[in-house]
Amino acid sequence: MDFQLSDDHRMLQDSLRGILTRHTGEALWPALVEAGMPAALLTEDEGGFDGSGAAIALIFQELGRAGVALPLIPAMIAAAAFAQAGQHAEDGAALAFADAEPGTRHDRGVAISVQGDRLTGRKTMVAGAEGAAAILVTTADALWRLAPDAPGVTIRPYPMLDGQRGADLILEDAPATRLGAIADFGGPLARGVLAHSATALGAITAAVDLTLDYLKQRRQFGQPLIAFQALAHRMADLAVEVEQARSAVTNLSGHLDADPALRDRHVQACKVTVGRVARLVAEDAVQLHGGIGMTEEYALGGMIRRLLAAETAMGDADWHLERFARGEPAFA
Amino acid sequence: MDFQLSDDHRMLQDSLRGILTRHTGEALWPALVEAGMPAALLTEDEGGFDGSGAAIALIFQELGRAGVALPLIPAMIAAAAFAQAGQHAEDGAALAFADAEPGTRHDRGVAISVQGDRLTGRKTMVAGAEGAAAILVTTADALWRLAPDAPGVTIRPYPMLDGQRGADLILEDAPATRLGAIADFGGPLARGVLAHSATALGAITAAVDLTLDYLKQRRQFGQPLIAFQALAHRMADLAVEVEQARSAVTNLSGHLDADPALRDRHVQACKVTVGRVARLVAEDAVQLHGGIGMTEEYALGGMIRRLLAAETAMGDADWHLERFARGEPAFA
Amino acid sequence: MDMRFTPDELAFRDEVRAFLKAELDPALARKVRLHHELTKAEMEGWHAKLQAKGWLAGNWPTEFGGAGWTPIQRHIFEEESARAHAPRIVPFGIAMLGPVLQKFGSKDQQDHWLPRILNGDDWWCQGYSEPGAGSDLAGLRCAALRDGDHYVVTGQKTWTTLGQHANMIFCLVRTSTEGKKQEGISFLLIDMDSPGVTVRPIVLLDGTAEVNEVWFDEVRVPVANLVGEENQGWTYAKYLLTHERTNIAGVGFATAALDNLQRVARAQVHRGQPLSQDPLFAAQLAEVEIELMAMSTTNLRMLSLAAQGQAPGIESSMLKIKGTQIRQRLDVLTRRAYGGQASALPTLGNEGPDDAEEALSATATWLNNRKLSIYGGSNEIQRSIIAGALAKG
Amino acid sequence: MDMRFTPDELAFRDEVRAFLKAELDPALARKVRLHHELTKAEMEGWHAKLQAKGWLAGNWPTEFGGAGWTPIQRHIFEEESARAHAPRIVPFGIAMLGPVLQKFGSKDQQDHWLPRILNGDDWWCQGYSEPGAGSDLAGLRCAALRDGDHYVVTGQKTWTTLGQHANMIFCLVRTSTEGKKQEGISFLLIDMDSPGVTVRPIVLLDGTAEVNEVWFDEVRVPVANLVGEENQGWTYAKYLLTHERTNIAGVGFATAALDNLQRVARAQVHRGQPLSQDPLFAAQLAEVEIELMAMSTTNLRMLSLAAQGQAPGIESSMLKIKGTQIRQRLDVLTRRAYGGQASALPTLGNEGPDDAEEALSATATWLNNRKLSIYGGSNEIQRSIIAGALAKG
Repeated sequence: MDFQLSDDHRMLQDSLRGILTRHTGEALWPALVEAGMPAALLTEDEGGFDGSGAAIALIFQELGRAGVALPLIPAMIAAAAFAQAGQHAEDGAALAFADAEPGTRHDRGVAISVQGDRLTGRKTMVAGAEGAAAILVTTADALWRLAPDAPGVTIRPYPMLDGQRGADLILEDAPATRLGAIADFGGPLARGVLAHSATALGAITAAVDLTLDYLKQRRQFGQPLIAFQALAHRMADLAVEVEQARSAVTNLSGHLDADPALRDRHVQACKVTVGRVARLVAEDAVQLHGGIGMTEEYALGGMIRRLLAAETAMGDADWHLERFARGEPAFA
Repeated sequence: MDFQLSDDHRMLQDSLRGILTRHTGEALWPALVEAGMPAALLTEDEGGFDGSGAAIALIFQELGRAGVALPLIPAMIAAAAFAQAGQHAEDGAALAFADAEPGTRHDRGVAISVQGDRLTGRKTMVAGAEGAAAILVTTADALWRLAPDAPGVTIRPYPMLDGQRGADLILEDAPATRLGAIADFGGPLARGVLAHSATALGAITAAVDLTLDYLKQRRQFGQPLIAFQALAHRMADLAVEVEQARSAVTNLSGHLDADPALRDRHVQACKVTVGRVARLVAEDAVQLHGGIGMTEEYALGGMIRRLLAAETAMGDADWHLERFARGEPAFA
Repeated sequence: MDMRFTPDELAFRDEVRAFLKAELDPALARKVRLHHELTKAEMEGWHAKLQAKGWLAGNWPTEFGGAGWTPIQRHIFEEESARAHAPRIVPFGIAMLGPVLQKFGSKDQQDHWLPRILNGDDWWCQGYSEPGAGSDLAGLRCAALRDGDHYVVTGQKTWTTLGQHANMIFCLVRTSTEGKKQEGISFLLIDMDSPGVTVRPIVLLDGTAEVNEVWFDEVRVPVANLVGEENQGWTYAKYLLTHERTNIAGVGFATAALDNLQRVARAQVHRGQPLSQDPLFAAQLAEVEIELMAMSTTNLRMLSLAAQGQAPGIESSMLKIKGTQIRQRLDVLTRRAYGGQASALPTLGNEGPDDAEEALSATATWLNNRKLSIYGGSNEIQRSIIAGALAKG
Repeated sequence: MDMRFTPDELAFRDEVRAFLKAELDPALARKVRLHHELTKAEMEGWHAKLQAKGWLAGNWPTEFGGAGWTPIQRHIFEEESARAHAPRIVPFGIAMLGPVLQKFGSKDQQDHWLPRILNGDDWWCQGYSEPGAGSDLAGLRCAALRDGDHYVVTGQKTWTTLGQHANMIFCLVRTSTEGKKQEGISFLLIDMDSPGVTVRPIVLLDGTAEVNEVWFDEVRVPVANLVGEENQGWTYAKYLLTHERTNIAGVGFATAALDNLQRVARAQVHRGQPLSQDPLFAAQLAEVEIELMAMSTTNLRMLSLAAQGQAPGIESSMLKIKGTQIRQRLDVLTRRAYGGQASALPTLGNEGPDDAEEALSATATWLNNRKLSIYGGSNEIQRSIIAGALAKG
């Protein structure tokens, strides 16, 4: 048993941290590409050079901690799914993933229906839909490849909670290519859950650290806030829960290649644990800060919004808990 | 809207408090009878003189607070059910109520079955079964009157958590008299739930008060424990929850005679709220006391055991929550 | 004991319902339901309708132009208004300053300011909190120095709700630095059009700008605007905090939020059925409904005590804690019911996803309602108040 | 990163399983599973079997007769033992005193006492807590006054687990009242057969008497029984508390309790189906199982750090809190699964309801396991330790 990063992964982490310190805004993406970042999320078969659970976990933890809003996760899922179906995307092509639907927490096939090889209905919160070369679309039980410029496709973009651009995807008898049953793509989808969870874990640690700093610096009634036992004990409880979230991410990253039934239990456990902790941290971080934590100009706000977004991405804690309790697969 | 006790009920309360201060052990029961206590639990039609929700709530709150272990609740339920069925019990006769069954949380008809007018199977936790003149028995959907000395009836007594004597009731083709469908006896059964909940509320307030006293008197690290903010805030949270439990009991006592659907929602809400608070108080009271709270010779122990017993009597919080959520009646 | 409303109370409830049905514009109610920001004109319009009916100041005695309602009547009005999604009465003049002036103001102050609150001539806001003070309200530093017939006020206030609409602000200011910090505080009425007053909105997480920072730079305030005695402001502030809180539990708001959540849960689909029939979600809904059933009665029990003239003690702190827990829990469940749709930024303007306005308002409400457990004395402060009373009692 | 056990570790696990299968009497395992009190002979018998295999002191270096296991091996042994319902190794000699003597004891002390722990000649208990001190361990008052070659000990200890079986007790005693209260404490080994020692059992809520009060009335203890230096006992006590906690999370016990709960839930009936299929109960079960999956890995991560020689810091406090939360939650759910049957008094002897032994043990376990969050530093103390480290870090 070994929980240490490999030398390669430690180098990747160092390089990523360096980039995130030095670059922001427009300059960030080219720097990440140059350091091989998107390619590190994919296996050699998929056109990358790593794609392991450990790599995905460490990359998205760093990005989540830094609050980077780039549609890397949908691109990774789509690239992996396309590759599995033998439909490799072009190198560097922007890809999107349309999964959530209006009118349901996270059931699939509620707002979208299939006739032959044509899709009709709506998908929502499609990150990176604008400018994507291809979109991976879920329906009730299948995965599809959709060209954004195909007839019957309308994209309505808007900003999302996590700072990315999202869109509603409106399909009217739009032609698409069926890649296979959802149940056969548990691998790429599990990596998506891992990436969302690691992103959340990064935001969790950032929010907890910021809160701790605040409690140490801010004084009330003549003492730093951390000297108030009720607040100190809440920080202690948060620290305990952060370790739970970290272990849940570790478990999933270590079981990406396990037997699908075991992998899926870790997918579900990860969403349940990280989702629960994300919400707890979002609530407590604001509460422990007081009013300042609710203001747009303070750094906490973005973290809170990212935590809320991560809580529901690819199904919220309760949605996965129910499937875990019923012994159902994570993706079907 | 008026939450005050009536003058009669205030007198009843004063008299009860006086008796509980002056009498203990063997002397308590005759004193309670002399003050009209069991009769106050029944309506005039049932052979008593009150039987209102307010009377039941106040009496059992006082008894619960004082930790009195007498099988008054089963006697009250049975007397009311017998009266409703036109089968009045003799004045002063000891009556028991056999409801819980082994092998289930609180479903009825799991361990007991009916053939014609004969019952076969087991009931458990039957308080006051020894020496009862008659026993009210539930099956899957009916209420029955059983003579303890009827053929096929075996009583196996043992002490219960709340200090009363209970028994397993083992029936082998035992003859009994069917009183009617459970669904038609929601009134007597709702009064039973109110009595159990008020008993629990009495134990809850006693345990919280004892804990508060302890925190005020006990010193550690040079200060009384109540000066430690984390403990003080937990006491505050308990105080908030005690008010919730009190209101749930108030709601049920004020809706005993309401439309059955509304009454049943308050039955369920009362069990859910009081059950939740009872468990919280049981856990926190021990924790805030530390080791002393776990010892048999300290007063808290009996309260904790009564709280545990009250939590499950006539169905626990989750059992009732599920029925509330499904919009099902409390008794059917 | 009798848990029923009296015939008079029932008649009053019917009258409130009829009034709301007749006078509340559905488009306005919709904005309230979706937690959209109201314009100043919309709020003033609603106040005017209430004042025309004589209901704007339900909590004021009739001698001051109020309705002189009992606590139960106020509760009925507040609950019915919330369930109908009527705009909330802006509290600063009616609920806060009014009672203070009635109790501690001079005859001149009462005669001048109270009618102007009712007829809408003044829009008041509250200058209590200061940056860096947080829950330590008495640590305030905004200074008022006497200079002849004026105080000269210099300092900063923050979290001033709706201050951008106000022409008047009631402030706690420091008039003395001697003795305990509570002892040098005065209660001052300041014209916001005075030279030296600056207002800057604070944008919150949900994109709204309902709170403000207010700066005072040597602002001259007539001594006639001092309420009560100099250095006694802390007493008036405490009076305000403990006596004007009948609606602190927010039962009406919680009930409206529960109604809304139940509607959403019936509409959302889960495993081909309404989400409301999912056993887990239904149980979570039931839990919060049951909590609300109990708190609603706790609230009525407290009101009933108040109606008998018993002063509220720690009850308002207990209601604040439980009330915010319930409302914030409802916010969590509502967001959860919407699933992915609640992940759009709630400040969208026109570019949002079709039909997603309600889902977005769920997220906006979650974000905005975090304030409930922070402002007006955070829940931690409320716990300390309760524990302090328990430790003494 | 690799979450798999190494081939060596897997082989060790198989060996442990084989040993447990061969050596653990099913009747004894049943008593352990039902949380019945074991006799002294039963505990000693299990120790003897382990010692015969060389496994009694897995945590001791081989030079002292221990097995010299890695932290991962110890974890495997503890988890497998718990899941098989083997008796727990009584910790006072093996896990607590042994490491202190190995680190701070004299050669004579090591040579004399360590073999006697392994071969069962001595049964040790712990004299730390005192009445009235609670979590303020350093406030202890039990006094040891030097008189020639002896200390004369007078005072009282409490919560002495299994002290009724012990012939030896290691105590923290006060040898000086100067300086900080931590500075005048010494670590003393006392023969319980000495004149002046009295032991009285404390009956707990579940009817067991596993803890005791111990009085010392001018008990004479040879100075040779002082461990390390006079007035340095606090250092040794802290060493003991922070270094001997590999099993503090209780993953094995929690896993065994979860196994048991799942079995019960499959057997109990709800709406004509197994309770395990009730959506609400299944969800609660799933929640605690998921918590345990995460904590189990937290535990392994910490062990992995320890295996690399990194000293445990606040990790043991975090594991204590989460571990007790999970175990106490399992106790709640197990009682709940039994419903009414769990309302009999768990100290029944022969007169209990037929077949109810398991339900009774659920209640007994609930009552007994309240201690988990109290002893060894209450969860509140653990939170203060964590928060203290966070505040400094």
